[in-house]
Amino acid sequence: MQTTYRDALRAAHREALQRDPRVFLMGEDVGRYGGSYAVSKGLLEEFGPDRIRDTPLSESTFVGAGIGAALGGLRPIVEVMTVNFSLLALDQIVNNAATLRHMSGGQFNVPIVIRMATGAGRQLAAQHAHSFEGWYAHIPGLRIVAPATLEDARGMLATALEDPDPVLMFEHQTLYNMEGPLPDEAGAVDIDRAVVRRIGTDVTVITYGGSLGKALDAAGRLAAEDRIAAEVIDLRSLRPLDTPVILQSVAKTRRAVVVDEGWRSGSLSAEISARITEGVFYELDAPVARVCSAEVPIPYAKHLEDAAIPQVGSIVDAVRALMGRQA
Amino acid sequence: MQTTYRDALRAAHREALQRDPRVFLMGEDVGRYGGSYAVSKGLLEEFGPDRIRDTPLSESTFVGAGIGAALGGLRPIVEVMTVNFSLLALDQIVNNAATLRHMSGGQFNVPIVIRMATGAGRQLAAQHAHSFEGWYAHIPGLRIVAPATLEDARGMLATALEDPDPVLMFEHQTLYNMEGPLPDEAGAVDIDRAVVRRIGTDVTVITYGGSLGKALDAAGRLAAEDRIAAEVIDLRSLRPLDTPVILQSVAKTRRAVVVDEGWRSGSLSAEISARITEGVFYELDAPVARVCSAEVPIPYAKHLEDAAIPQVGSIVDAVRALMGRQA
Amino acid sequence: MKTEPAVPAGVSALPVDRAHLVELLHQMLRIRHFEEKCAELYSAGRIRGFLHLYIGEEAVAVGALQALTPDDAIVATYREHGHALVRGLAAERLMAEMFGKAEGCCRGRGGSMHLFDAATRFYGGNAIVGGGLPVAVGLALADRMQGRPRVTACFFGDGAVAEGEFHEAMNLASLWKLPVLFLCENNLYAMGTRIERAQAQVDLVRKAESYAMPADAVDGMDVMAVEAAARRAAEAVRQGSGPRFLECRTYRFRAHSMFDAELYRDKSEVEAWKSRDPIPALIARLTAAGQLTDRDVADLEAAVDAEIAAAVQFAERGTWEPVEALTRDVYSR
Amino acid sequence: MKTEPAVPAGVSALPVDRAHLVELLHQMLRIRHFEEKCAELYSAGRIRGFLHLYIGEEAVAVGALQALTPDDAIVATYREHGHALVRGLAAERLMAEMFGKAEGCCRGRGGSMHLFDAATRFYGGNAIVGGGLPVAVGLALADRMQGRPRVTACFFGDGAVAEGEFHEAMNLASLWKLPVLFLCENNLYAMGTRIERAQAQVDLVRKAESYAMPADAVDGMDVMAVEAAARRAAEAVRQGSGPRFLECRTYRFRAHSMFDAELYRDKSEVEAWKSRDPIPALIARLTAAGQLTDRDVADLEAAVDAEIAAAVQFAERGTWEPVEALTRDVYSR
Ligand SMILES: Cc1ncc(C[n+]2csc(CCOP(=O)(O)OP(=O)(O)O)c2C)c(N)n1
Ligand SMILES: Cc1ncc(C[n+]2csc(CCOP(=O)(O)OP(=O)(O)O)c2C)c(N)n1
Ligand SMILES: [Mg+2]
Ligand SMILES: [Mg+2]
Repeated sequence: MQTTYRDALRAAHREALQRDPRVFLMGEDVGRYGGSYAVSKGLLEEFGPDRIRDTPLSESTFVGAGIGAALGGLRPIVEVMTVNFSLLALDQIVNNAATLRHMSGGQFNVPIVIRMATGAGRQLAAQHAHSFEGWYAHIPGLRIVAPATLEDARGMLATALEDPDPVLMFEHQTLYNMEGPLPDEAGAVDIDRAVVRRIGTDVTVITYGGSLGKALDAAGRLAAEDRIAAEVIDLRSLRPLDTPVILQSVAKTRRAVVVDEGWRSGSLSAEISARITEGVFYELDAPVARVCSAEVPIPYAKHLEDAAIPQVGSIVDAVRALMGRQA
Repeated sequence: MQTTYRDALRAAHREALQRDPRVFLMGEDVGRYGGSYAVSKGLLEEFGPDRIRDTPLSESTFVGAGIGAALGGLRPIVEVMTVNFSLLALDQIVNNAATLRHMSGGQFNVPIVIRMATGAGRQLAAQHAHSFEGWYAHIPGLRIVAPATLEDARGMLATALEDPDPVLMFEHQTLYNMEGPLPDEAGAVDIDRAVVRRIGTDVTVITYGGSLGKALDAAGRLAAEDRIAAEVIDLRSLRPLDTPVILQSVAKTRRAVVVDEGWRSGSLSAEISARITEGVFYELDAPVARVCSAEVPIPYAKHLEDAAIPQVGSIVDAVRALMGRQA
Repeated sequence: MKTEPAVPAGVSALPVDRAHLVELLHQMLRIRHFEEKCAELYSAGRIRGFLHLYIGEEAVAVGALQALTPDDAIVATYREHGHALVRGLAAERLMAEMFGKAEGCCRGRGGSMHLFDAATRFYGGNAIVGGGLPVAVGLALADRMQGRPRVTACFFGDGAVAEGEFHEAMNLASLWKLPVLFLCENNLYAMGTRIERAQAQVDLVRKAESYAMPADAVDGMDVMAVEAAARRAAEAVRQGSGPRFLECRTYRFRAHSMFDAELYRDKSEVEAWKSRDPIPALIARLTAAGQLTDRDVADLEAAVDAEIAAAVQFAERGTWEPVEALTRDVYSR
Repeated sequence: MKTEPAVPAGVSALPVDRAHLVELLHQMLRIRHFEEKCAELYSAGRIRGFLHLYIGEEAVAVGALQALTPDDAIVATYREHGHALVRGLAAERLMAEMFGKAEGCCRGRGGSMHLFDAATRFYGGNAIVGGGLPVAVGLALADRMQGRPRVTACFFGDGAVAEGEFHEAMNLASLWKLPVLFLCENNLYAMGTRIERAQAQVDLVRKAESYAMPADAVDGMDVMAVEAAARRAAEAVRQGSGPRFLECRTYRFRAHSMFDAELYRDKSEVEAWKSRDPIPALIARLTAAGQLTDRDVADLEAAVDAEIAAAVQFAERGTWEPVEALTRDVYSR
């Protein structure tokens, strides 16, 4: 079956809503508008306003209400339009969702799924284009996932909903229109393992979400133009990180490049670099390299936005530099 | 002159208020209550309610109002009681303070100073004891400082107020009562350089804020018990990081331990580890080690809180392990 | 005292039986004595961190909680010992929690500000001002969507009313007609900030109009009045007519927390409010009606003190959670 | 149309001179034609990102901005082309910004949603709903503390009223009696969410009572009425009596942004509102009064179109900021 990332997400929602009466979707414009990225289009008509709930513009409260509803026995899916707006709900996510289980000595857990769009690439500028999923990955008590493929768009939601703890799901803005084949029987997938998306021997490229496609394209170019065999890892889960898969690959290739749309300083790629160094220092032939966003609020103009975030070219360059090849 | 960190901060406020009529202080309970950590005690009486402004409980708005006041020509000092509550103001800090200059193409800058308490150690549990300064250090457009000494408590504010861009200043909760001598002529200090607080040759311990004292104590123990000469760097500025000072030291000692009260995954220490690896990989005798907080919301009970955050003992152990000594 | 609370006329004339009134007194005494002991234990270093006493405000929790059934839920603040005790969280588990012991209701993870109890649907113990309101709205949403005729009682202070979350949560609850009983404990201060310096509109009941939410105010120093008003409001909520807002006008007799020098208010104001202490007031009323003797009071106090002494002993004898268990209960699996 | 806005009687009878009324018409036409051109250029791929058109709402910005002096400040939303144009930001610099050119008012950094102009005290261009309100309060605080008799005009939508920042900012401005003019552009929808599905209390003027703030509503399709109401409110603010809230009842004729399929409203509703289009309304009024001829209108439109054509040409001819300059203006030094 040919489908899109958006449609795969929608299919996942439909299935979840059909299967479990405790599941409902809530957020700004998920209903009548059809979802700001059209993920939930048609769901209001199918499931009615009780289960597809348009909320007022009140990020902190509808996320907090999702937390309360989860405590009350439901399985809320809360859509926050973009991660940029989720800063308004951060108190609820960090001080309540992530801490309640621990603070209550294990009495209460919060089975909520919070979905949001993230990332740049559509010229939406500095209040709509940032990538804070790496930030969220710093918080104990949260589980962070980033579907980068149609299979994961289709399959991660079900597993996230089964999880007894809060799961944040980040959908890169540029992926919604991604098209491709998906097996008819595609269903739930795990949400904790990293996956090798391309096998290679010379260097490991580690990434996730919106940058996976760029990393794979770069690997293709490196193979064709430089005879460099890059292994590409899709992290899928940003918290917990699947460190063994990363270390195993880097122990083999002895070189690693981390690609991440967060700003370089304090990015998730820093954590991955640190773990690689801690884990396989003596196997490394070169320091871990990073391809991240420039340290600038994402600008509007296309050429500046392109220059600000990782691109196929900058990944290729980074790998070449790491392999001691000329740029 | 014998003084405390709290009194040094207060002296810095008094001086700033006396010297520049554009400076004012605003926040919850900074006035009549005297400041939740008593930093501003007496300032209301001296400077009046126009310049020492008690605000309602509205973090987002009084921080945002500080941003507006800065745009309007004032030099606000905004006190947010603790970094935990600053999550409620994060939208204003990240989406406005940090971006306005860039989004406006350089037309507007935001000369605001936002101060907050951070860190654990006083049994305040999971909603009052976290350390998000490393998180803030991820944001381009912000400058992040962490005074760890009396000199810096006395001197950083003046320099921060002179800065044309937003400066966030993090005061570790356990430092306010720190006592010691301060020269009478102590005044403004730079806010961008890291400083070597103890010279050593065997290993570099890199830290800041509330962990500096622990790192120095650990260095003392290592010298006495293990004849290990640890060099201790106080970062002082978390954004920008003073990378040259770090690299110079590690190039000399060939070993580094980063100590940071943030949770290990995605901590500032990850960034420092990554930079060291990137910068002096071939000089390193061992992978960079990290001593961070355990991945748990800070618990209330003393023994659990102590176990959750870096301690002299855990720093000593990490250095010993790095040096191949028995723990 | 400038802000003498308005007492809705007639409320205290409700016919209630002696046993019930004595029980109200008993509950207020439990809170009062429990917290006096806490203050002592804090000075002795047995309790640490932040400790916020409810002394003076007991009539609010005791009165309001009468309106709830065991199925109802409670969301409270960091000043919640009283609510937890009245709700049925055993004093010994509460005290052990404040000692940081493994036998505490939260295994020593939460402390004074974060009491939780699944058995009595006590959802904390929230120390972010305003942070509990959205959670209460969600609990009520779950009840509504699952067809359970329950009420969620959400306590918060006058200070919280200035927070954005108050506005958002009041609006959402009213918009969706959710069964939340919003109970504002207006003790006139948020730490050292008096309500006039925090609110452009100090009549908090009027704020409910912004959300088309029925609202009322009650003398929070009169436990019978609070009970009556809370029952009226809770019944309306339970019947599905949407949320209600009830402002309970009260006063905190002690400092905000154990660190507060109380620079911001006059002793005379405190003294004036103490003359309206809800405990002696109820005693006087029952005594005057011939329903209570000095002996009865002494018996109640003795029972309360015995309960508290046992709680302290339980806490003292409690064990420390092993350090190896530090990261348990961060994730469920 | 169910929600025919209430027009305060008598307002439109204000004596205003012809030249001024023609200028109001001119400004509305500038916005209308400018944005029609933007829509075209968006389809052609010259403008990218999000583009929010103000078409239908022109009377609000044009009327309200008459009340401001050059010293006053403006804080607006992502739907702010009209406000920027009327305020005096040159159409060519605005258009160049939307093209992402170095000659744009923000050197191509901001785009449609983030227009800024220091010269006219235009503080954005904020794309976080509600995010501008606290900033406006702070600008007013700076004026107040520096003794400048200025007004800060803060525009925001009906959707923003549900955000916590609205509540906090309204309270703080009123508490401190700051010179803010809060201008709510109530176009009945926040994206696809109609006000009845977002607000428990749809009469937004009543919300101002929560902050003891004087408030008024005006027909936002009548530019003269908006001007009159804004002048009254701005004068009160300027005189130091504290902030005011003015609800302008209007309607957006176009989709929320260029991505919106408008599933959430009926064409008939849109058509009904279009019959109250503020531009033909003003033309009809002036024509009926013998103050405007078809020729006058044609002349105005020609002037406007020439201005816009020049702006487009300027933008087309603009240059790209060099990529090396990517990180300039993150810090001042
Ligand atoms: C968001 C947030 N800001 C600030 C604080 C610090 N703080 C704790 S209690 C308090 C006062 C709250 O006052 P009120 O809501 O009236 O409750 P009361 O303490 O009077 O019961 C403040 C400012 C906090 N805990 N959370
Ligand atoms: C905090 C936040 N949440 C959500 C959005 C997405 N969004 C952009 S405009 C909009 C609707 C705003 O409606 P309103 O305030 O009425 O203004 P209008 O667009 O009608 O002019 C939404 C939901 C946003 N930009 N910011
Ligand atoms: Mg209070
Ligand atoms: Mg609107």
